[in-house]
Amino acid sequence: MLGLNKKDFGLLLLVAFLAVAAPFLLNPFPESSTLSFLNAGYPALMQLFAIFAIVLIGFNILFGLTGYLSFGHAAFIGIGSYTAMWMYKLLNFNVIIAIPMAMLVTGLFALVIGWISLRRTGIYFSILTLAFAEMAYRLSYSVLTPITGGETNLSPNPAKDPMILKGEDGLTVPHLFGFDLNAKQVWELGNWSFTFEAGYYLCALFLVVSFYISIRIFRSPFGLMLRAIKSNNQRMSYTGLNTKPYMLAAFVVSGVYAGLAGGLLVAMDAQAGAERMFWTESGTIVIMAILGGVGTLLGPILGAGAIKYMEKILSSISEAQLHTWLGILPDWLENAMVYIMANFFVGHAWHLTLGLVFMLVVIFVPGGLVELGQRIATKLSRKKPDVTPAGENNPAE
Amino acid sequence: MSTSNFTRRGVLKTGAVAGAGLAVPTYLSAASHSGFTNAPTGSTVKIGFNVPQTGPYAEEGLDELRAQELAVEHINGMGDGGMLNTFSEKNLDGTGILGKKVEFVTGDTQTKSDVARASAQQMIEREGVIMVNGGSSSGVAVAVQALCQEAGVMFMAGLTHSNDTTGKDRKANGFRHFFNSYMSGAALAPVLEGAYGNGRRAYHLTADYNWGYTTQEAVQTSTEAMGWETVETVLTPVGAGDFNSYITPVLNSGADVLVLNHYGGDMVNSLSQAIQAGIRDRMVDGTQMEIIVPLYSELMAAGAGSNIEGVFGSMNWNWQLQDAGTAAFTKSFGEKYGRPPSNAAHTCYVQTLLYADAVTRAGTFNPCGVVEALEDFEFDGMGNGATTYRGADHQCFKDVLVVKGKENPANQYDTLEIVEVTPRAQVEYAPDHPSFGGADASLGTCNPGA
Amino acid sequence: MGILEVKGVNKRFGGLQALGDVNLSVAENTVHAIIGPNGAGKSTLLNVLVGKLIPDSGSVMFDGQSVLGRKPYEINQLGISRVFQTPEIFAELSVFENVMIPCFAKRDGAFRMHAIGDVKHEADIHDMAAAILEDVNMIDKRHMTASSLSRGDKRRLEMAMCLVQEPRLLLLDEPTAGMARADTNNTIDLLKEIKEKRDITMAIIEHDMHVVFSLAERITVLAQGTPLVEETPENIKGHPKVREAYLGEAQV
Amino acid sequence: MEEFIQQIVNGLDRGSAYALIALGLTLIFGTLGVVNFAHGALFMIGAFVAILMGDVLGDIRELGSADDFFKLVQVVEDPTQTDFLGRPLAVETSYWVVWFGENVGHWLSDWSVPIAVVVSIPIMIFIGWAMERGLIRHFYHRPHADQILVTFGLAIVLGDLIRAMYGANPIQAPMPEALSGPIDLGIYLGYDIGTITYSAWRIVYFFFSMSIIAAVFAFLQFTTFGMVVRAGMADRETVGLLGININKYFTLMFGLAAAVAGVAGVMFAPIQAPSYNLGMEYLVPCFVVVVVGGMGSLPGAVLAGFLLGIVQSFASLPSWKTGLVESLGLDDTNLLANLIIGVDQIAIYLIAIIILLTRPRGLMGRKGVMED
Repeated sequence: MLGLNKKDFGLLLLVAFLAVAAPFLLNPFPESSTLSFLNAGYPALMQLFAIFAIVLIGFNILFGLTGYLSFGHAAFIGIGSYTAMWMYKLLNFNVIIAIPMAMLVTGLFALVIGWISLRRTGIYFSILTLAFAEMAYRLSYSVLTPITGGETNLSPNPAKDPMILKGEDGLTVPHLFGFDLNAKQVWELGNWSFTFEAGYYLCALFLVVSFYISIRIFRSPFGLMLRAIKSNNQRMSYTGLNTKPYMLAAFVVSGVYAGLAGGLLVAMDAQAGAERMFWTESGTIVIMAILGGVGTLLGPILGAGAIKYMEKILSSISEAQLHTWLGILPDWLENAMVYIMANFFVGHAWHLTLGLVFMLVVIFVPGGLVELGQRIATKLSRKKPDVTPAGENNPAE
Repeated sequence: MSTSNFTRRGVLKTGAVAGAGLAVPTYLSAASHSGFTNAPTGSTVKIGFNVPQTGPYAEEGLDELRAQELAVEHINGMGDGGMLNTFSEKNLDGTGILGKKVEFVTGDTQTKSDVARASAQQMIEREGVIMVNGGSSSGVAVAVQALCQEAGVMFMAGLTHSNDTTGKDRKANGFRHFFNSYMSGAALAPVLEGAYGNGRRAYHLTADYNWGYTTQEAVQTSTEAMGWETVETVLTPVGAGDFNSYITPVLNSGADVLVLNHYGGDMVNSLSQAIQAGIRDRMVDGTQMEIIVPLYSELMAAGAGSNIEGVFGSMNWNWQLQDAGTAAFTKSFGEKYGRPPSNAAHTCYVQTLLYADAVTRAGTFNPCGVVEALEDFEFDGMGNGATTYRGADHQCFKDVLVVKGKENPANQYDTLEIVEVTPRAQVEYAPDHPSFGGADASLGTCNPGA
Repeated sequence: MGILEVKGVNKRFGGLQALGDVNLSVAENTVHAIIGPNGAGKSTLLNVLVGKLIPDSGSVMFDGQSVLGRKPYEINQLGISRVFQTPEIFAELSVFENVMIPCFAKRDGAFRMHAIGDVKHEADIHDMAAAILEDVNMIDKRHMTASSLSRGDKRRLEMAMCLVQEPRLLLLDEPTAGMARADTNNTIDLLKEIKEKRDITMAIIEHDMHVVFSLAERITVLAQGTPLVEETPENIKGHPKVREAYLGEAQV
Repeated sequence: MEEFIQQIVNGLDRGSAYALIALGLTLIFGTLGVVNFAHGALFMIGAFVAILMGDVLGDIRELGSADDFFKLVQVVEDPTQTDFLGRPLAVETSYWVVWFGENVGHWLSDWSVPIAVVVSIPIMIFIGWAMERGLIRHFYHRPHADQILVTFGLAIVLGDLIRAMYGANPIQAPMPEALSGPIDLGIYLGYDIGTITYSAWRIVYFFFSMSIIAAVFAFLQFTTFGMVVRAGMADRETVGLLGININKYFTLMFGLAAAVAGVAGVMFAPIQAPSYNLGMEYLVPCFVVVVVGGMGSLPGAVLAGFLLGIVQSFASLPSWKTGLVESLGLDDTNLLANLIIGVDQIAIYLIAIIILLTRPRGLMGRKGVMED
């Protein structure tokens, strides 16, 4: 199917299903229940899930396949965002222009940065990418303020922007051929309410296509070459293969994925800021990759989802909610628990939880959530303990 | 463990109320009935407090949060009522807003525009808030204000001091109670002239981002107008930590005043390092070299310790003011949290009450109605004397405080002393002032959403 | 005129003359061994041949083309493959994938962007890879991960990876170093078999005289960076200069 | 010329902080082969030991926030004074003053930072020991990427633990009164009085760093322990083959590196008010320093620390930048002019890129280390 084998096609279907049904799947708790707080099925968060999944899928092509750890990947998200924003300002708000241009311009930046950074390997490569990203961040925040909007972000100003392709509709919100991406449809089903947003489904579509392309790359001769570079760079050279262009291609491809994500961020919310290029954002991308499972197909999507969920949901749990949940405990215990949770683990202290979870994953399940899932699956089906891993290690014959 | 402000019973009650509120469909379906985003239909109304809870401004954000919780309590008729007792309008009677109990949700901006917008969006989409309040930086304020404008909810800005918030980036749905860079410059200049004369030579170190630029411009313009000379202006990276390499060139530059257009952690570090480098021990042509910090934050001033002694700066409000409103708020806040409120807390508290009052006067939660009620609204009793919310740019006009680091503090909160309350007339400007976007700046039209 | 012509190659490392005026000619379709005591410059010479080191002077011609200044992958593309002292294979990949990579290199050259087609649909590559694995008797192990192979099998796999490219010159860097006698003999048999089946030139750098005399048709003896003798195996045995070189070493 | 000397001093001073952190990072990397992203957090913890000692020894934050984590104070209500709510003021007096009198008490609080240096050494060695035993030990044979990630996680956790205790605001530590002002350096160089002055504490910091660096090098050069460690840095397997259990040395080595980072942090606390985020702020520049110096090279780390410190100082000097812009005939709105003026934002990254492209393994790196 679509040039995929059965297993890969199954994975693609799974991702497509998750993407389409996310508004249901992420809203398991009825609105009136005290756990409704854990629901994540609202458009803004689902968009982030999809967009960061795209970043991670791209990052995985670089880091997962070739083992080159780029510590400045967030810069490409920022470049994509600024480009898309400038397309709005200069041409019009149709994302059909903004998103491809974001990918193109980011690809060009990735070509230059990759060409320079790939002259070095290992940690020297990582530091070079980090240096480029930090420069991009710092310049955008201050010196380049006329171009980037600096601290106050780059935002549309319909009254002043040239918008030479404004057209008759003159829309000043991101749209797809006049179709408003913010259009929503709400379903009320008893105690549940599900929101379907056009913008989210645009992201979901890009996610599924991105995932499909990444499967194809994984299974292609190009993917094989990248895995071979990770395995033994020296042997590659002595086998008559020029690793540089392969690496550069991988770097540019993953940069373009990030550019796409940057463009989508601006398509969802017409605003571009320098903070999305800060080095901790690049660090978060690495964390997501590890948490999900490096070099696996599904890992990046899981990792991106898990971290974004923690960032949004864990951080907004308040003391009041904790009291409601822990209400069945004796008062003293309840208060003690709430104190500990609120000061160390949830709400404004959620970073600590993130750090701990991340450490535990690196220590105990270096293969991330995918490996965890496999281990559980193995435990559950003891009859056939030889479960083939998610499909990456099986021979390509 | 009785420190917690929640008793279990109380929470169970609000939990149940919350449940009832949430059962109401999300804003779109509601919007189709009433014509504006997140129109409240049950017995409660929800507002969102979007403040930095992590990152460098977390303490300021948490102080804002305390004040906002207090404001909600007072609107709902709990506690001692605070400034409701001194507020010149008497529409709020402790039964919530328009008979609906007020609930709130909180979000973490991390002082990043992106995160702040995402957080505000989450509040609007998922929690169905009708108004967003708070914040601790201009970048965030401008970004969230634009989002609220698009979504069709009200934005009551917290601590944001850049001219742009109500200047070139002003929006119809957004209102700012806090003062701004221009006002700081205008208020400081006469005091500085009185203290240091009019022949001074100033050297500016400016944080390299929008707020820094507008503040430097304001102080430079107003000090030059009274005869000061600007020797040099140098931009410094945000969060540089070590400013010494910027400070040492000041010593031999011939300048005799150092203006630190820094805020927060940068201010603590640059001020302390300037004093360690001997700026204030230095005599330049027989005059003592001085330091000025245009915008003070008392939370950060505490971090700088005794280094702030005698250093001039400006503030929006200070708990040491003697009026009845200030006393009521400080008492109410102090008794609940054991510390005096910061001026960031004050502005968020006042903004919440002003919003509630405007809704009551308008008789509707519809943002357009509320905007109308707030525009050119005149009030008093909120700690700043007679105040006007100007309709043309949604900026509050009121007296500005010029303060100075106290020489011999009596207690740990007694860090600043009020030197002068600069009257409002002195800090006023035209809505189309060039520093505020000129004639191009426009509020647009109010957006009720859906 | 040999397929590989080394003329007047010099290489210094600081004060050490690693190669001094090396001349070497390897005739097509022969097995040519390069022997010599430790530090004789064998490895340096090899590294010059594959482009890893650039000599200070002299020329290295392969089939009429200079290899100097070319990158290792370019030299490989000219038709020189190299087997390492410890097998250099793609440890994390399967045996079959290991041999497919040189197949791609042979078919598509040093770089070709092939990002969408599935590896599994490359029928010609599969045939090539399967054929070579048959040849080296490893077809049954094609699904195994390369790192899990025995040392001997790793050596076989590396040979297969080189042979599938049908190189005109195969450089072997101590292919039996550290092997047990049985493995060594297997390797000798494998190399003999390869030689019988194909037109191939081999240059072997080797310590083990057993291997050298089992395989080589010509032998060059290096000492202190300079070739002493180039002769047939029969004539090398008991050659006074060789003795001197080796005994001299023994006495030191 | 005065400006030049002043910025050189500035660069050496800033560089000494970089060098100290980078030295510890390299010690750990060189001996243990572990890339420790939590090293910045150790620096930060050191700085908070200074804050803690300030609290313990007296009135460091008489003006401070209400979040003092640990105070040794006697609280007496003074009815003659009032607090901000008009209640009798609770006057806090350090127990050191109560027990030993005003003079001793004041001296202790005045010199709390130097005292904290001494106190921090056992504390930091203990923390280093615990980190090595509890976590790092299990990562010796894991890939470098895993080490980076787990220590990055640890850095987040340590930072947030400090935040939970001390809040997010920066807190200034006091420097001894005697050292709090400037020193006139110019008169020693023949300049007029007041031409070149420099913060006394920073000069102390510079000499302190130099002696720590010298001590570490001497320790490695002249002790048996140091010899084994150096041998281990050069070739770990051989040392293992010699029958020396290098692992035994590792824990101590980690403790030592932690102590170096810790004292660097303690002494830095009066210069830059520490917040929980201090470690993360210094992590990136210090990693750049280590890599520019060459992974695993101690002299490289120190050299690169000073080099980048000086580069940063000169990049922040306005005179040559405005001069350059003027001589190029650019006006203020020109992008290039703005880039030149703003070069201090990116100077160390720019230099890092240039060095890494011209010297593949940094200034003094060895081949094959962290290259795959």
